[in-house]
Amino acid sequence: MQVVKKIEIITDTLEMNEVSAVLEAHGISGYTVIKDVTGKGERGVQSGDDLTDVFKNSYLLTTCAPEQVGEIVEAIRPLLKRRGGVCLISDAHWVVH
Amino acid sequence: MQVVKKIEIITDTLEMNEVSAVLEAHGISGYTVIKDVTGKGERGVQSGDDLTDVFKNSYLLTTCAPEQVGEIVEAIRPLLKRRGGVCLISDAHWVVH
Amino acid sequence: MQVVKKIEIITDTLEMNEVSAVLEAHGISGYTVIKDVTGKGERGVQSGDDLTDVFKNSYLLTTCAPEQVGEIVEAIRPLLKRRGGVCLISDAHWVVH
Amino acid sequence: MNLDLVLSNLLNPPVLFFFLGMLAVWLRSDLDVPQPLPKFFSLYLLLSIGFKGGVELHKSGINSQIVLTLLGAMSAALLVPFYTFFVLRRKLPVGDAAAVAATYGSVSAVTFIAATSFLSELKVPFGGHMVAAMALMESPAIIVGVVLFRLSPKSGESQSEALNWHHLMRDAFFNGSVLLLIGSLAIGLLTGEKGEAALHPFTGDIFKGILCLFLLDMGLVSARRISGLKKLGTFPIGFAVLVPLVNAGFGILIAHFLGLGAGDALLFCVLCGSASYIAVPAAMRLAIPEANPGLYVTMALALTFPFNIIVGLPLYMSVINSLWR
Amino acid sequence: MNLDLVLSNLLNPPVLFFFLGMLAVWLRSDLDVPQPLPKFFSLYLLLSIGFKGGVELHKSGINSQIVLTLLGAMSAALLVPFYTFFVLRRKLPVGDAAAVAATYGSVSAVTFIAATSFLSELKVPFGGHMVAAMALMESPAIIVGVVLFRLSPKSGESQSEALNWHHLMRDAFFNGSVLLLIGSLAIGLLTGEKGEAALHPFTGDIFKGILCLFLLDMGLVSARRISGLKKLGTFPIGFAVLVPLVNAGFGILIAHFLGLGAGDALLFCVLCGSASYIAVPAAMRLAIPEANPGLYVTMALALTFPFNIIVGLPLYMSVINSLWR
Amino acid sequence: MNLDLVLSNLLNPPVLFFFLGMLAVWLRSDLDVPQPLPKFFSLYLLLSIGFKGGVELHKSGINSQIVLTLLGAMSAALLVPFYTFFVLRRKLPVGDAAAVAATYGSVSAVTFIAATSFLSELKVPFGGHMVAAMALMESPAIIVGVVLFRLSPKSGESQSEALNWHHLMRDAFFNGSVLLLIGSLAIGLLTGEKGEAALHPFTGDIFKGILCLFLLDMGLVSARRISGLKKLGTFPIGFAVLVPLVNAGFGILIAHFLGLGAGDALLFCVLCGSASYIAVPAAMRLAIPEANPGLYVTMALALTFPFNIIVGLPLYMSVINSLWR
Ligand SMILES: Nc1ncnc2c1ncn2[C@@H]1O[C@H](COP(=O)(O)O)[C@@H](O)[C@H]1O
Ligand SMILES: Nc1ncnc2c1ncn2[C@@H]1O[C@H](COP(=O)(O)O)[C@@H](O)[C@H]1O
Ligand SMILES: Nc1ncnc2c1ncn2[C@@H]1O[C@H](COP(=O)(O)O)[C@@H](O)[C@H]1O
Ligand code: NA
Ligand code: NA
Ligand code: NA
Repeated sequence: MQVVKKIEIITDTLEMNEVSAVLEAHGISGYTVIKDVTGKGERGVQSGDDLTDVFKNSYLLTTCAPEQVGEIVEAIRPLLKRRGGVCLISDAHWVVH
Repeated sequence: MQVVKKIEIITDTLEMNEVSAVLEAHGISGYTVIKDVTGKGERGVQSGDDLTDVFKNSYLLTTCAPEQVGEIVEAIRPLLKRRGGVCLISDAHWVVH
Repeated sequence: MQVVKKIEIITDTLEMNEVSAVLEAHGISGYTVIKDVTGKGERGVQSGDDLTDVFKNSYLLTTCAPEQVGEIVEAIRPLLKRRGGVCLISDAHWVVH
Repeated sequence: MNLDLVLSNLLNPPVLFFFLGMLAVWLRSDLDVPQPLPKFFSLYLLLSIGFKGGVELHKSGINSQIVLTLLGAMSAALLVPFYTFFVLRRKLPVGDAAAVAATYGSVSAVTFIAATSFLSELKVPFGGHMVAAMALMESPAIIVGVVLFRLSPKSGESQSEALNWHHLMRDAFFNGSVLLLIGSLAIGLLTGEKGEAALHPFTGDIFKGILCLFLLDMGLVSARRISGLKKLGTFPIGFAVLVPLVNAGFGILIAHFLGLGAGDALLFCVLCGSASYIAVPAAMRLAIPEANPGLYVTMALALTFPFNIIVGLPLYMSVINSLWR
Repeated sequence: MNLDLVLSNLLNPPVLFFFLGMLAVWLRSDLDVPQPLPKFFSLYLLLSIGFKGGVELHKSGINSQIVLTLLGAMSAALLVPFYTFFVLRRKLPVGDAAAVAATYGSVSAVTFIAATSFLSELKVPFGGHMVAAMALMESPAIIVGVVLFRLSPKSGESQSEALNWHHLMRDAFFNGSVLLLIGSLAIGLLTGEKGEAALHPFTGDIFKGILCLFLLDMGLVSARRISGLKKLGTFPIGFAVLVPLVNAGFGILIAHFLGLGAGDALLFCVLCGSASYIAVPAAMRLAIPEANPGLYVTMALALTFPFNIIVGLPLYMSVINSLWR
Repeated sequence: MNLDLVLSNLLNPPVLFFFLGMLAVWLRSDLDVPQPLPKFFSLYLLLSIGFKGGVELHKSGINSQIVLTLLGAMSAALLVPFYTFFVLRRKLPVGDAAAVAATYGSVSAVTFIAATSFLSELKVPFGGHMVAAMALMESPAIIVGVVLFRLSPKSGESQSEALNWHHLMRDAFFNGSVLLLIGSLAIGLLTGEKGEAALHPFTGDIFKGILCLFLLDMGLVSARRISGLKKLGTFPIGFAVLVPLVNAGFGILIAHFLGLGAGDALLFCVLCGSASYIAVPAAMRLAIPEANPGLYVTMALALTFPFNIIVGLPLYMSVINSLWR
């Protein structure tokens, strides 16, 4: 098993395309997205009950090499700064197959 | 990046309102909920295929300061004791923005 | 709180039944599944927008005792090898109730 | 019982789609009706049946016999959970007994709707106020069940916990299905023929089709639950088949005593004989956490519902036919 | 205003279901219309209204007055966000002002559809080109809002960031609801009576029923947002009620000046007086990130929409009736 | 080919909505039909087409020619994957060859349904047994494909793994779409005119409308897949356009040989010429893991399906017209 950093990003569904674009620009080729999760944060409740995607969040899970994590974080931070959201980093082991 | 504790709670969808109320009572102002996840545990299979929310789970993800985690856990435990469910605690880094 | 290993598996929705069967065969009695998540990986984009489950992923979360993790990983690896997907292992604490 | 009735029930498309759903599970097919489609069908069915009932009520107006019928319905909804609780108590822990009692005291909207489509198949008329009767019968059993649970000699901790009456009342009287049913009934009552003219193609013409889709899903869901019966043991299984018969019998007697027409009588008896698996389970899960939903939902969904749909409807109808003539 | 109009609006089933939805929220009921069902209803409604408009246009053909109406509609959609921006600017930060201006410059398809069902209730005819007018009025306000935001003295950083015009144009003119509406209109125009014969049971007969389900959900959604009004303060609340009146007034004048029929006039005035909460919020969220959606969505959804549905329709109609005779 | 046919196909609303869906993707619009709505439409379409076919069969009864047609259909479903496999084998790895062969041996229900709506547009009658033919043609190709894969000289490991025949048979014969189709057919056959009277407003009147919504989504889905064609190279692309033509040609010959009417002939030829993208991909994914779904799904969805809908239908019909007169 290989040591990786696990990155979890939660932000507006409308924002996710930009997030994944940034990740791919930094060579992240694999990620998982859970669309339309609800939540609460500084910008209030995201109930996702209306017809726009304005109040819907999405959750993105990806991994990167430990040495790469700083670069990714710096690339994501401005997006979160502008539109809010959350980014969590943790340690994990990747099952090589 | 700031050190936080990551808290994951999985329990009945019907129960989630109470869980988030408890969290907010303890000053947790941000969390993410994924409604209608399925699963299996001591109380059997939660297939979520019928019309009630009785056999549906929800997944809640939140974070707190390391020193606060004990208090939160004590507040959540009775709920899980009464109705079942799971609470996982792990270490993570929060990307400050 | 009790120390556990957290296991996250992401693979084809069509594959998940086999995955959970393998887990149960190894005495894992509790897990949570999030159906129909989307993603990108070696096998390309899984957009989940068509009528088959062929391009849909599911996410499975479970836990096991630290000493059991090697056995589980070896049981899961061939499935991932054959059909792709991801398995992440990390440390967590289980709130006993 | 009369063979024609059995056939005209079994050859009713909705019932056949119910079989198809069960068959799919037995063949281990991947046929599935994913959420929230079943939710959509049930919203549609509640809205339509409520609205049509309201329009009929608007036409018929309210008379003393209708009031009597509604009172009879409410008293049945109060008595059934009461007596069943003491039957159940002898074999089941108090929480389970109370939850099952509430389940059987309340009603199954889908069984009621299947009965209306059976009646229209037989061209037997029925009154719009029976929909009001159904609406009135959904909630009381929830309250009775919880009160009985609370008053019983303490065994589980949650019995002594403070009960949130406010929540309980809301779950009983304002839960989604009750509110939509009563609201649509009121809207039908208000708009009458004019509203009917506007909505009939939606609430009337395509009704049976949506019912087919919904019963297809019900077939899937209840067949999936049948595997859970093994765990229950003989008492709950026997209860789930016999008590509906007893309650349906009571229902027929009350209906006869109240002098209802044959159509209204069937609906009344189906309301008494059916068990809830939507409003009640959700309320019980919150109010009586130690009760096992694997018990009360499985009994209602895997046994009582199919039994009423397949055997009950023609059986009750033939009894009524013989008594009423 | 004329009581008959008030009643025939309030007794229109879709409006009653809107009330039912609001009531459910006030009673804290768990009644819910889960996604993607509302999305389904809105796809259906846009497809149907667009298609029917196209068929009508196919029958009526295009004449100079229709062209004038469309030009009038577009200019209204350009002027409203322009003047409202400067009103809003005096109290709100530039981002919010621009977003709210765009919201009120654009249109609410559901309000338009409710107006058509109100007219059919009153048996007042209207032209298919009004659907084209609605389609034309959705997008311009988005562009105007963003341009005004960009030209204002810089306050937020994102004002100076390079604007992705390509994205903006796409979000404005090719967003899902605009495209489906225009596409269905074109399909109706192409297939005419033949298409109508094939689709009318779907786009026509069950239309009011689906509208009831959709307005039930709209009632839930807008009542949930009402709690958010407290945070907004008096200015936005006053704006959300008064400006629609003013814009509707403008609309009536333009309609009178263009010599539209009473039905077309009501639709024109409703287009001017309504505020968007589908196309615009999504576009603003991306183009003006510092604008607070809790402001512009809440104003449109919790106040302006119910106001137009409940008070606006009969009020505007009675004004038109008095002016037109 | 006959221009009238081309037009009456292109001006058929469902086909126009298919174009609208494709257009939305090319314009990068956010127009979307979120799951499970497409699933709902396909459940509806399979139920309706199956039920209507059953009712027709109930009326027509079963005669020797119907039996011959069904036998012809089955043999086509067995031969097509067989010969195509050896064509494909020369260019593709064994897994991909087997999966593509199965895909083209099976049928596309939506293409079949579009053909029926094209025929009703042309007022050309067709028999209910053609639905039975479709049901019979879905599964065999799956078995043939897997068997050919297993018998080929080993290249991938999963070829030597033990095959779960039990699972394979279930996926082939009891998968959701096949079961719903056959079940609805049986229900139509059982209930006949009586069932038709009850369900026609649902299965008949609104059918074309739902088909429009479904083809709108199919347009989105298949246009999204077109980008995947680049990766495939010329052979699969050529195959995806030419082989349907060849198979449709075979189909027309068999139909002519069997002496089918023009309507049945078109349906027969569409069944031969179409490729599955629902039942087969799911089965192949499990039975032949090394086959690349990006290949077989993309070929069927991004090329063969639109080709048949847009070019195929009028082309096949004009050939049939010329041969049949
Ligand atoms: N502490 C947290 N833990 C988990 N999710 C969070 C947390 N804070 C915010 N979120 C999620 O991030 C979304 C945007 O956060 P915010 O920008 O603070 O409104 C919220 O709607 C939540 O879904
Ligand atoms: N070990 C586990 N890992 C992940 N999820 C679990 C685990 N055990 C239980 N769950 C989830 O928690 C829900 C309730 O658990 P229980 O109360 O044990 O039935 C289950 O339906 C699962 O979704
Ligand atoms: N690095 C990663 N992080 C998170 N999820 C991943 C990652 N790589 C792949 N996935 C998920 O696993 C699925 C299958 O991966 P693959 O077999 O590589 O195509 C993808 O569709 C993603 O949903
Ligand atoms: Na009952
Ligand atoms: Na406006
Ligand atoms: Na074929």
